Amino acid sequence: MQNALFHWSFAIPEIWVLAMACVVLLVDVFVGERQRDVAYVLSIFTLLAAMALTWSQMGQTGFAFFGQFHLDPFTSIASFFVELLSLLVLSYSRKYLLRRSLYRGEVFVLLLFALLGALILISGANLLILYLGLELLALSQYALVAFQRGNLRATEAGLKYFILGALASALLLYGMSLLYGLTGTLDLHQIAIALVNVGSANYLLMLAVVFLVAGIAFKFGAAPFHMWLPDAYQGAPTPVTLFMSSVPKIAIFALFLRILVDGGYGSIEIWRQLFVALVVVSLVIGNVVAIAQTNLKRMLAYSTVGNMGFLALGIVAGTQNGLASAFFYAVVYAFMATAAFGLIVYLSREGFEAEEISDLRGLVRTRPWAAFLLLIIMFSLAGVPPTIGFYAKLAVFQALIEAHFIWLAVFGVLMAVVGAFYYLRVLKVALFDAPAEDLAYGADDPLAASVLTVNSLALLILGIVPGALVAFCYHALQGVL
Amino acid sequence: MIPLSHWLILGALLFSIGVVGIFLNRKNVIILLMAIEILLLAVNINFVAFSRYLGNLQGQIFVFFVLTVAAAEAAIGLAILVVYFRNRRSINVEDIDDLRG
Amino acid sequence: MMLTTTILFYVFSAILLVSALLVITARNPVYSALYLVLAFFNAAALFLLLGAEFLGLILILVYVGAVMVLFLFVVMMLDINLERLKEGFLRYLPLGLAIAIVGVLEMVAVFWTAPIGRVPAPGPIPANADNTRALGELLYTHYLYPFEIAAVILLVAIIAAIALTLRRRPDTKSQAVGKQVAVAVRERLRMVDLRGPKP
Amino acid sequence: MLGHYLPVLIFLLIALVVGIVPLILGSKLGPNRPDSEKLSPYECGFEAFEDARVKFDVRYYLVAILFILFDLEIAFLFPWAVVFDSVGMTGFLAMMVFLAILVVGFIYEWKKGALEWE
Amino acid sequence: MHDLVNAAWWPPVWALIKIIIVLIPLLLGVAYLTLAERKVIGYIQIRLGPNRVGFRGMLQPIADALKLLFKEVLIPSTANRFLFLAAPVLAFVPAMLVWAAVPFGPGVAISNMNAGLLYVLAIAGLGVYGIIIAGWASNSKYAFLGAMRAAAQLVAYEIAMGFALVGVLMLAQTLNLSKIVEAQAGGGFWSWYWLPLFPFFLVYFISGVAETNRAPFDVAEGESEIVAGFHVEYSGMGFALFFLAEYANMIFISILTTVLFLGGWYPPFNVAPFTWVPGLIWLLLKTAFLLYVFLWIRATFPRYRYDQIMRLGWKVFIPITIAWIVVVGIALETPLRAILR
Repeated sequence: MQNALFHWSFAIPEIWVLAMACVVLLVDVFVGERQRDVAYVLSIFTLLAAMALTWSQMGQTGFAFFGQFHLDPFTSIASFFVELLSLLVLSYSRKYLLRRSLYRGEVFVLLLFALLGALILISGANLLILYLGLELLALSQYALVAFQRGNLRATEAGLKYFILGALASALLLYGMSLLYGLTGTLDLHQIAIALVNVGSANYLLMLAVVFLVAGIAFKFGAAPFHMWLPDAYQGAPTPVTLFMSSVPKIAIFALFLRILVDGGYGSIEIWRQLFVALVVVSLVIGNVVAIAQTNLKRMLAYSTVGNMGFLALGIVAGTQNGLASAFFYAVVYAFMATAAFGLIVYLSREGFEAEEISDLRGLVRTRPWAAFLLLIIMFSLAGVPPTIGFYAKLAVFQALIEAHFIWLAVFGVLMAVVGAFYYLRVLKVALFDAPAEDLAYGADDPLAASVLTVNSLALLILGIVPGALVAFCYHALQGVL
Repeated sequence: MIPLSHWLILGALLFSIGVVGIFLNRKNVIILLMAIEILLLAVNINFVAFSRYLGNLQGQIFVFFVLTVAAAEAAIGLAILVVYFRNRRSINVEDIDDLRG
Repeated sequence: MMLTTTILFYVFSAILLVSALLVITARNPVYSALYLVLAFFNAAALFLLLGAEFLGLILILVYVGAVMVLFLFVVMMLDINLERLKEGFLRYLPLGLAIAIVGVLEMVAVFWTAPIGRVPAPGPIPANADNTRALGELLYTHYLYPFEIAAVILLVAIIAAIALTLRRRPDTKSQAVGKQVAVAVRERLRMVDLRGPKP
Repeated sequence: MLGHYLPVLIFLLIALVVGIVPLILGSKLGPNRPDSEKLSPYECGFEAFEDARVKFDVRYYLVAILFILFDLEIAFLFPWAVVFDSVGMTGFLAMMVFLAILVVGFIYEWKKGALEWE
Repeated sequence: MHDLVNAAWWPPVWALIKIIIVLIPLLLGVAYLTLAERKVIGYIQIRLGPNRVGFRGMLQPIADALKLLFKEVLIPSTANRFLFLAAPVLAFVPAMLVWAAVPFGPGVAISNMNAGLLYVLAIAGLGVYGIIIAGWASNSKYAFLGAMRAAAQLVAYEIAMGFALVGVLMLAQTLNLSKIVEAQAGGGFWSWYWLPLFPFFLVYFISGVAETNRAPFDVAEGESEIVAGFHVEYSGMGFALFFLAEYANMIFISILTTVLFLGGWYPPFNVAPFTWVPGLIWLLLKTAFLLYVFLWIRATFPRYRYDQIMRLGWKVFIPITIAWIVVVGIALETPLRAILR
């Protein structure tokens, strides 16, 4: 009994985030209104320290808590990225939250708990843990989306997100129940062992995998399970959208990896076909419907749908390289989305959200530097060469071709070209349209400005020298099969 | 004695009722929340039945956590519903279309 | 006993399915909530048939005793205009029902034919089986990690519920016992020297 | 184990009968002379001037929500208390951590004034 | 005899017999509790109480019951008929069902179930449905307000009750009510749980008073403000059922307190004259004493204000019980456990 507990030190980053979230909550309640900065600074410190703790665990591997907690390279690397992304989210949004009286301790605490959920999900080695991590992540997000409780749009978005999110959890759970029935265990590694004897021609396994994939696709926001995504993205306060578009993408990838690769790799022939269908629908819907959007947040939501399609291409490949490229894609996408929504946060001010595409008219005249960063971000999202976005797509396509899915790769390239159109349209508005006189962007937010600069330039610089990041991400998936 | 398949069919029927309730319900948001409870009930029946027929307790442990999480989820869901309703003064599903796409 | 169990299974299952169906079709949401209560009761009875005594009782304690009370509170206090019901419902009915029926038939077929469906029925539950104890011995040792995560989820729910719904109205009065008890003589009583002008 | 719940089922049926029969008897035996005054809802002698389903304080929801969450705590505490001896120090510490996390929530409630009634 | 016990029809019949043996005295007890209440409060207030019907008023409850039976059953015109009639039944049924687990001697109960205490807590929590449905179905402002208040109050004290029970479980290590009593056997009244669990004992009993909506926690029916609470609109048998449920719950809370904290059927002293008296008598005596306390409290204390009730439940009882759970837990992990067990 003691032995299995003794590895609790593997979970130090999680324990740290939990303890500090409680501290932030209490400090905020006791220090009160006047000194919100205390809670904010504490949260930033929590994230920095969590990154350090995670980094210090790099290279360790093993199980803790009776095999329910799995520390492997993927755990450390993915945890590091979600912590970094949460840090970015917090740094971007201070002014935004202040200006809308959302600068409250609960927001930071819920953010930390959502992060904790993601961390639990990433390291989960048991169906039960994955479910609980997922729900912790999701419940915190529901609350965050609806946090502007006087705002009809935000509460409506929260409600929609909640209902479809709960439906997705139920689908996932149903799949889990069948998987449990089939294998008699909740432990993913024992499931993997049990599935060897089952074989992928088992109808019950097929049914289980269908439900699991549907649940995962829902949470990813892959079409046709994306209905919640545009509404939730548009309705939520932009910093929350920022969070939703980054951290959960990596966390849900981890969910996929744990259930269907760690546990259910024996059923790859089943889920691969399902993901092919998801890829096709997502790429079409994401890239085509995005063209029709006038709202930038909504457009980026559809862009998420499309990007999840690209990510799923790596999953379809299903090989070591394919999964690694999918993870790489998830990480790169998360940083691109952070930069894109970060820009919206940065440009907004009280009473002006800077979320319509037309709000960016002539940005190059009024804010040349922001326009330059926008250029990088949009190029990266579109997958234009010197940026990291290009390499992410390239990696996925390479893995796909290696796995002999030529036609799918061709289709993907085609949709990438279609997708490039609407990103470039945003650039056209920002660079060539005449600025509107009545537009005044938010100002004096040096923190967000510098973070945005670093974030966006990183997209460019990492694109020029992608080696380290690629190696890092590929290392995460080492030995996963 | 009842074969396991009967339990699974019961779960499947209940689950479908829940799904139908979510997709066909255009009346009232609160019934959507109830349909979600039905879905989770179906899942729980599956788990408990498997737990009994496989003779291990893991399924029951899972159900206990599902019950816990689902109750917390219902609490948050109803809280969001209440604030939404305060903003809207009506909880008709067809009214939820401010965000369209 | 065997026969009784079998009969009870079909009776409870039938009531469960019918009440679930009524939940999603009832016109008045108060009735929906009450049908859901009925459904939970039958599910609890089914759990008992499966030997999950603890879960059956928890289902009644938490779901019937607490969650559905909240549902009823919300349904009863939010004024729902009943006239607008039903419209739009029929529009989606044929397509949705068709998909649902196909899906259900497929699932039923799978379960009907799956080898696992014919798993030998376990023996009767021993009369002195202590389900609660068995679960407890697992829960607080082997499953202590999920157990702590559950605490975090409850904490998140508390924070979310309060942050979302609680509105402090400045004009309400409430008693501050601490202040009342801690009151000092000096705050309430002022000794005034009322010495009049000297005669 | 099922043998223990059979009496409960029978008791349920009997209690329903014992509850319903007097109601029926009462309506058969008692007089039945309705008039509109008698059947109008009580309102201190006034005409009822608005529908009874008025909006209520959001506090009631909050209490019900908190009730659910505390009920779940009880659901976790019960089996713990029953197996207190056999789970040893591990189980004890596990529950102390659990309670500590929830006490944080309780302090939060308290300081936020969620437990105040006017 | 052996064949008889094994016959398929025997368990249900035996259950039926046990149910009747419990149910009839219970209903009679409820009837005479109302008389006792009026008598006791009468004497406390230096009055005689009912003394006209039968010897010293002994037939008064029968007369009351007959009167209620012949009263008109009014259904308000705006009410929801079905739910209006169902509500009293919904209040009555759980008040009866909880008795299934109550032990009257070692292993002697309608159902000597393993999870008895959990069962009791779960079923007792259902009483709230009768109240809210009555309040809603009446479609009357006072009824609804009263119902909401009563429900919120019930809910707050149910938590405190649940926490208080945890202490008993920690010492007894079983949910079986009969075994809980047996765990208190031994050295007379100081081996009963009221002593080590004194805070729980108080919290449990006071919460019991609040749970049954009795004075001084009866704001939900506070005659002076919201007339009679959730059952304003009820008359005749509908009212009688609510009444029955309330009094049956009072007796139930008393007997459960006896079982959990006052050693059930064990005599207070383990010496000769006390051990001659049968256990059932001790159980009933202790229960009767607690019932007397119920009445005594009603006659003594002024009504609490609603905010005070909620504060007592949430801000006093819950912290106390949580703290005491930790205290008992720590004590059990140290050598002190020898004293507690």
